[in-house]
Amino acid sequence: MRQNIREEHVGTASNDRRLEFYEMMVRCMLWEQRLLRMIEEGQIAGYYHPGRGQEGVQVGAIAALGPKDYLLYGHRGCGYQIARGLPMDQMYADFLCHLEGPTRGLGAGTIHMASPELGLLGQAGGVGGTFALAAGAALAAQQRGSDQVALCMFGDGTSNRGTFHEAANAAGVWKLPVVWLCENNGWAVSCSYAETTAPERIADRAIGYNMPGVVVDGQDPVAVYDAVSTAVARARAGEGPTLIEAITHRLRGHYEGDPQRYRTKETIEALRREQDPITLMEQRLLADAAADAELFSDIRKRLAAEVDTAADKALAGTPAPPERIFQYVYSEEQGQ
Amino acid sequence: MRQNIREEHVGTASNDRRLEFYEMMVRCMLWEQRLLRMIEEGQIAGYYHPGRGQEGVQVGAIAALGPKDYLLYGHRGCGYQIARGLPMDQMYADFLCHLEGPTRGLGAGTIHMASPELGLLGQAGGVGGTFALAAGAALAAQQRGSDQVALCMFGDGTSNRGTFHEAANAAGVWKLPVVWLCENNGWAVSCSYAETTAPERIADRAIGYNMPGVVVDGQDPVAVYDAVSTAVARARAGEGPTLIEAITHRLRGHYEGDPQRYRTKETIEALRREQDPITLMEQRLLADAAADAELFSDIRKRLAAEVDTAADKALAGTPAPPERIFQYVYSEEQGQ
Amino acid sequence: MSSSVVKYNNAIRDALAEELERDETVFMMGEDVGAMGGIYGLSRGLQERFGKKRVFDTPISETLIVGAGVGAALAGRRPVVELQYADFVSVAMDEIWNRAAKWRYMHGGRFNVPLTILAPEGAVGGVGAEHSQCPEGMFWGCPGLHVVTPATPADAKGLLKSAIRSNDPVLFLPHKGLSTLRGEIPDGDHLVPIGQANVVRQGRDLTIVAWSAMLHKALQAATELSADGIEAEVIDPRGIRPFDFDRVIESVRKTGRLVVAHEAAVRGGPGGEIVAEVTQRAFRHLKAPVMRVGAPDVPVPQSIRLEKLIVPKVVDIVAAVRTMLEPVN
Amino acid sequence: MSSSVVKYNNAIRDALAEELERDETVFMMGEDVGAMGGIYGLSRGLQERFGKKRVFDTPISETLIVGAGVGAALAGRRPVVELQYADFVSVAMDEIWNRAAKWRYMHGGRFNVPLTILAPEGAVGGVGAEHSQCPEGMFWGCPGLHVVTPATPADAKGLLKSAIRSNDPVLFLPHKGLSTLRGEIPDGDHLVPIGQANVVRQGRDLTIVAWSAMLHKALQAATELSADGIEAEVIDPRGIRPFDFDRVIESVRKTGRLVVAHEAAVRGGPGGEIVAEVTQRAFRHLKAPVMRVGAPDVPVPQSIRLEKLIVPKVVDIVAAVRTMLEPVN
Ligand SMILES: Cc1ncc(C[n+]2csc(CCOP(=O)(O)OP(=O)(O)O)c2C)c(N)n1
Ligand SMILES: Cc1ncc(C[n+]2csc(CCOP(=O)(O)OP(=O)(O)O)c2C)c(N)n1
Ligand SMILES: [Mg+2]
Ligand SMILES: [Mg+2]
Repeated sequence: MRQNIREEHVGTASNDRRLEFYEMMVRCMLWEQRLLRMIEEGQIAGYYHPGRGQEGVQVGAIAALGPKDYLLYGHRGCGYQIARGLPMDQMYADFLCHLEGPTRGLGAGTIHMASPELGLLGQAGGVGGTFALAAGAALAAQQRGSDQVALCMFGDGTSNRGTFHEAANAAGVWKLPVVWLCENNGWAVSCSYAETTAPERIADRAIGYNMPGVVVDGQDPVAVYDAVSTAVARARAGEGPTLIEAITHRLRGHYEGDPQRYRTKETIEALRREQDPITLMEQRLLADAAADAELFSDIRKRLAAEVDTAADKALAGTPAPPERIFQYVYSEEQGQ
Repeated sequence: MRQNIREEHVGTASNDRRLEFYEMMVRCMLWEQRLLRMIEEGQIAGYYHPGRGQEGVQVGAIAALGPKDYLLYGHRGCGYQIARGLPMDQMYADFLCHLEGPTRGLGAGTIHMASPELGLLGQAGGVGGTFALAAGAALAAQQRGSDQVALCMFGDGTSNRGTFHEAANAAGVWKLPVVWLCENNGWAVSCSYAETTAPERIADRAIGYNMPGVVVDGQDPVAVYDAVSTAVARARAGEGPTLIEAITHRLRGHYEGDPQRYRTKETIEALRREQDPITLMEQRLLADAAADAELFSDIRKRLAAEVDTAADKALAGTPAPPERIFQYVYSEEQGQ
Repeated sequence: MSSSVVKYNNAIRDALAEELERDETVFMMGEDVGAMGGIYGLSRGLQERFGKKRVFDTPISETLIVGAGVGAALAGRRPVVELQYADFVSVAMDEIWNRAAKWRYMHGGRFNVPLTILAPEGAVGGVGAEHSQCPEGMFWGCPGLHVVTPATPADAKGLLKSAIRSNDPVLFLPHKGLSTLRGEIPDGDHLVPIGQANVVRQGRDLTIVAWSAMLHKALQAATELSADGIEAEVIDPRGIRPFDFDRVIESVRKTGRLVVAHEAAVRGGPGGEIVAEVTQRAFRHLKAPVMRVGAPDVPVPQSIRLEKLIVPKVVDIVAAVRTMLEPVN
Repeated sequence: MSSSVVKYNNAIRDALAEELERDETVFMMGEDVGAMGGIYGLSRGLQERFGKKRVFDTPISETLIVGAGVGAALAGRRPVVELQYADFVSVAMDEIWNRAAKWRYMHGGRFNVPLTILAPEGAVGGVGAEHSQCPEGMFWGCPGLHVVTPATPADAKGLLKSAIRSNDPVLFLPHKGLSTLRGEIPDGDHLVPIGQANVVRQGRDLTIVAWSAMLHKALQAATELSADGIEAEVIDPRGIRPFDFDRVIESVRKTGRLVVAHEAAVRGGPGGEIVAEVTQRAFRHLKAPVMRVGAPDVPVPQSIRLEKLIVPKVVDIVAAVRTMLEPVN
């Protein structure tokens, strides 16, 4: 056993909570499904990095945050923002480059959806660009004496950026209220974990920053929720950061359209069969007789309608006018 | 006990070897002493970072290298280059900005003494700039199938640069023949280890890169020699990198002239009394009756003369002419 | 001499393959350059052909990629390293600016640094402010480095081969928008020297300096202007360091007018240096101030519609020329 | 209005102290800025006065220093972060260029980024190629950022206070060579707006634009020239983003001649953009091409003797002016 690393096992939660997580995961999945249709229909340009398969981490983790906490999300789909409560129509609007989106028409692909109200601080196009920002937000919270926490989510490949080291070390020294949550899906584009990442587990890096390292099953939102809740509580109590590694799986390509030549069809199919967090949750709920197929189908229908409404609303929005190009560069629109 | 970390204890070595180390440490110390006089006399500009107190690490480590190995040295004094065999007069020449120095008159302060023959690859003015270079040199060795090893030396403060993380991770994944040797003197300029560096020990970071971590007494060149030799042997055998942390002490200021307000005079005096690697070696040799005061004094006299000769030779050298400004920018002196 | 028609990206791949074949000290590394062949396919098939020791993936560690390239170069190899997007030069800026470019100078010329940094640039397809930039201008003031921006398949191949053989570090910036452009390439060992401008079109009325994707727009503008009897000389400097000022100034002395067109923003873009030097050296020959065509002073907007509005177009060059030729009132 | 004579570095310290006092969201961090007060003493005594929560040391982690500054700014603070040498902008280039400067734009203006990056620049005392640079030119093309280079104690204080109060990120580059320069500073809340040029000396024969340490050499050159009846107008732009082109062009329209002098290298230095824009907008008024005075196209040599040779001097400015005024043959 590696010292300093704790393995979280399948968490326990009330049926209501599990159904909540289920519903939120389905919402994320359906939202993405509709988005992929827009991409297929040519309504959206740029790259999209589908989140299918990682809803468990995203939903479980974000449920552990309080309303004033900060979130620096990853690039793997849009479960983060949905789980945090960003209106789904506004999110579509961003992809459509409509003024109603958080970027006010600048567009997504690389997602830059921010909301001061929701503590969504945005995203960097260079992966790993948010580590230091998360440390900084946590520092601000600490200085204010608030009990806010910053949750920073990132991929396994991204953990090899030097920015992680610098931010994690500072967080360790200053006991910053930050939770580092790695979504380890075993791949960075076409590169496998083993070929690019030295330690047996990302959580092995925690001791190097004097923080606890935790490994958790990312396909179970309850387990993730528990692990993140513990870390958030530590952070709020002034005990400093935690590094959590959630083992998860990406069920689609790195970007939508990725031919995935680096892994076999069989592997992908097996993952989809065995590692879909939504299916897994359905199985658990069924096994515990906490739900039945009809309930699942009702939920899906209801959420599909929700998603369609959001899409329709967004599609009817206003494309950004050319002036948008020149707006928001400076706080006082000083030109040169 | 931290897993994966081994503590090296005082090493054993023949009396001859110990006297060799002693002699080399004295050489480094006397060389620096003479340099400090040149600084005092205004013959040299720029900052110098005295190495006094860290001769044990530098001498012990570099003795463990073979003639074809690579060395990326630190900024703490000039023990590295002396121990590696760079002629002492050439080193003075560099500080004097004379053409006979390795930089051909460009000057030291930040030291850029390189020698392809000695495997001295030079130094970056931005500390931590050499981590990736060491990995690259080791990669070259590995590609060639040679058994060369790259030794990269750096301070504790420098280990907090992101460049360390990126290079160490790649070295771990690729099993590069590189030895990371941290000279932990407990300070980064005015900042103490505890205030800026999160882990209990730098060696705690090793597991995060899937390499062994070793802590060693840096005031004993024999212990350092043993630890580095083991790591070099591993690297040559294709077993990959090692992270060694040598606990050492800086007996002078960060730079020559540093008023050291950040630590008390008493602390400094106690360190000088108790932690001088040269005194410690003398004590050990005396205790084992392997030498006597007369021998020490003879060695010192001989080396002082050697150093003076080197200084005189350098002082009589040729100041770089203005043309030097334009030379060596490109391999084919293409101007623009 | 026989020649073949090759696509721009394939020309890059061919150059890599030929140099990997030719010199066993050449190797290539970068994120996803191995089995995947690079996110823009520049190294497709090369790992299969040359093995994992010669062409391989790295972690997402840009400072390592460039820095280890420098280290390997110092230790006798001839590395080609890829940054997935030219924008990421900022991530490895210290390694490019202070390691690769200055190492030789600072260390008394004891080493060469035969490193090629390959990094696709340009605003294409709505990939946003951090994946669309043309950063060559940042390296105007970077002594020790060469900066190369090929506009055609032949130049992409010939310049890359020269870059790999150069004993100095080269920042090689192909344009993402040119990847499928076809062009003739002489068969055999096709080399194009670094720093030599190419007078792509002769003309008497004005000179247009443009490179990379912009060259093609300049040529189209020249064709349009020609219909009105305005004959533009179009010069491709093929990069900015070293810059072939002599060739450009020779042309400007003849035409008396210069337009510099690039994809980067005008403000602080690579054109400023060209204007300053040319104006200095050919002032008496200039009938009008040098005009610059480039993007506005904003980050690249991600919206593909807005992106298209900021990337300079043929009409912008034509308009600049017409303004320039207007009689002064 | 009463005033006091203050040293440049003390003016910076006073600005920091006043803003720390005035606004509790202001804090300062960087390597050795705490107990030591910074390696150039800019924060000396501030930790003692304001406590470790307001003024504190960081690890040697430049991407963290700038990046956490951005994060704290997004989360409602007003950070001042110090890089020990301006050269280290290359270490944190991605954080400056892509985080600090672009965050607001990319995220739809939902946030301000009230961050000040303090980083002393300039070649002084033989500290070599990586501790001597004047990097402002790298940020000409960096929309979203302000870049400020104070030449006097009054400007150092007034501009830094404005920088800290600005809701946009500011790169504040004091010059190491000016640290003990004394100058009058108006008492009280002395603010100097960012981006407003200062006509330091009036003149009719030519205009000299110079900033930071170079301003003082320009003024000395102007005095020397004045002895020969040549009256130079000397303008300090006080920084390069935003750049007060209107003021400079107004002057050039009057004098017909411009010399741009800076410490950075001419090739690829910050002057190119100024020449290009001024030449464009004042071409018909220019009696001669704009001359640039700056360092040669090499890294800064560490030898203090050689360093002195590359740093532009008063005589270089005087010589440029005389060349410019020579009758054309
Ligand atoms: C600094 C930087 N380097 C490279 C990229 C290109 N890139 C985008 S996502 C990605 C892979 C990230 O892998 P991981 O962190 O494991 O996240 P995952 O995609 O698996 O969710 C890469 C290489 C980038 N955006 N930024
Ligand atoms: C990138 C970078 N940041 C900061 C500095 C300034 N600096 C030079 S040495 C030093 C302290 C290094 O501390 P450590 O690594 O512990 O080595 P020591 O000086 O104790 O030997 C600092 C901050 C630098 N040269 N480069
Ligand atoms: Mg991954
Ligand atoms: Mg130290």
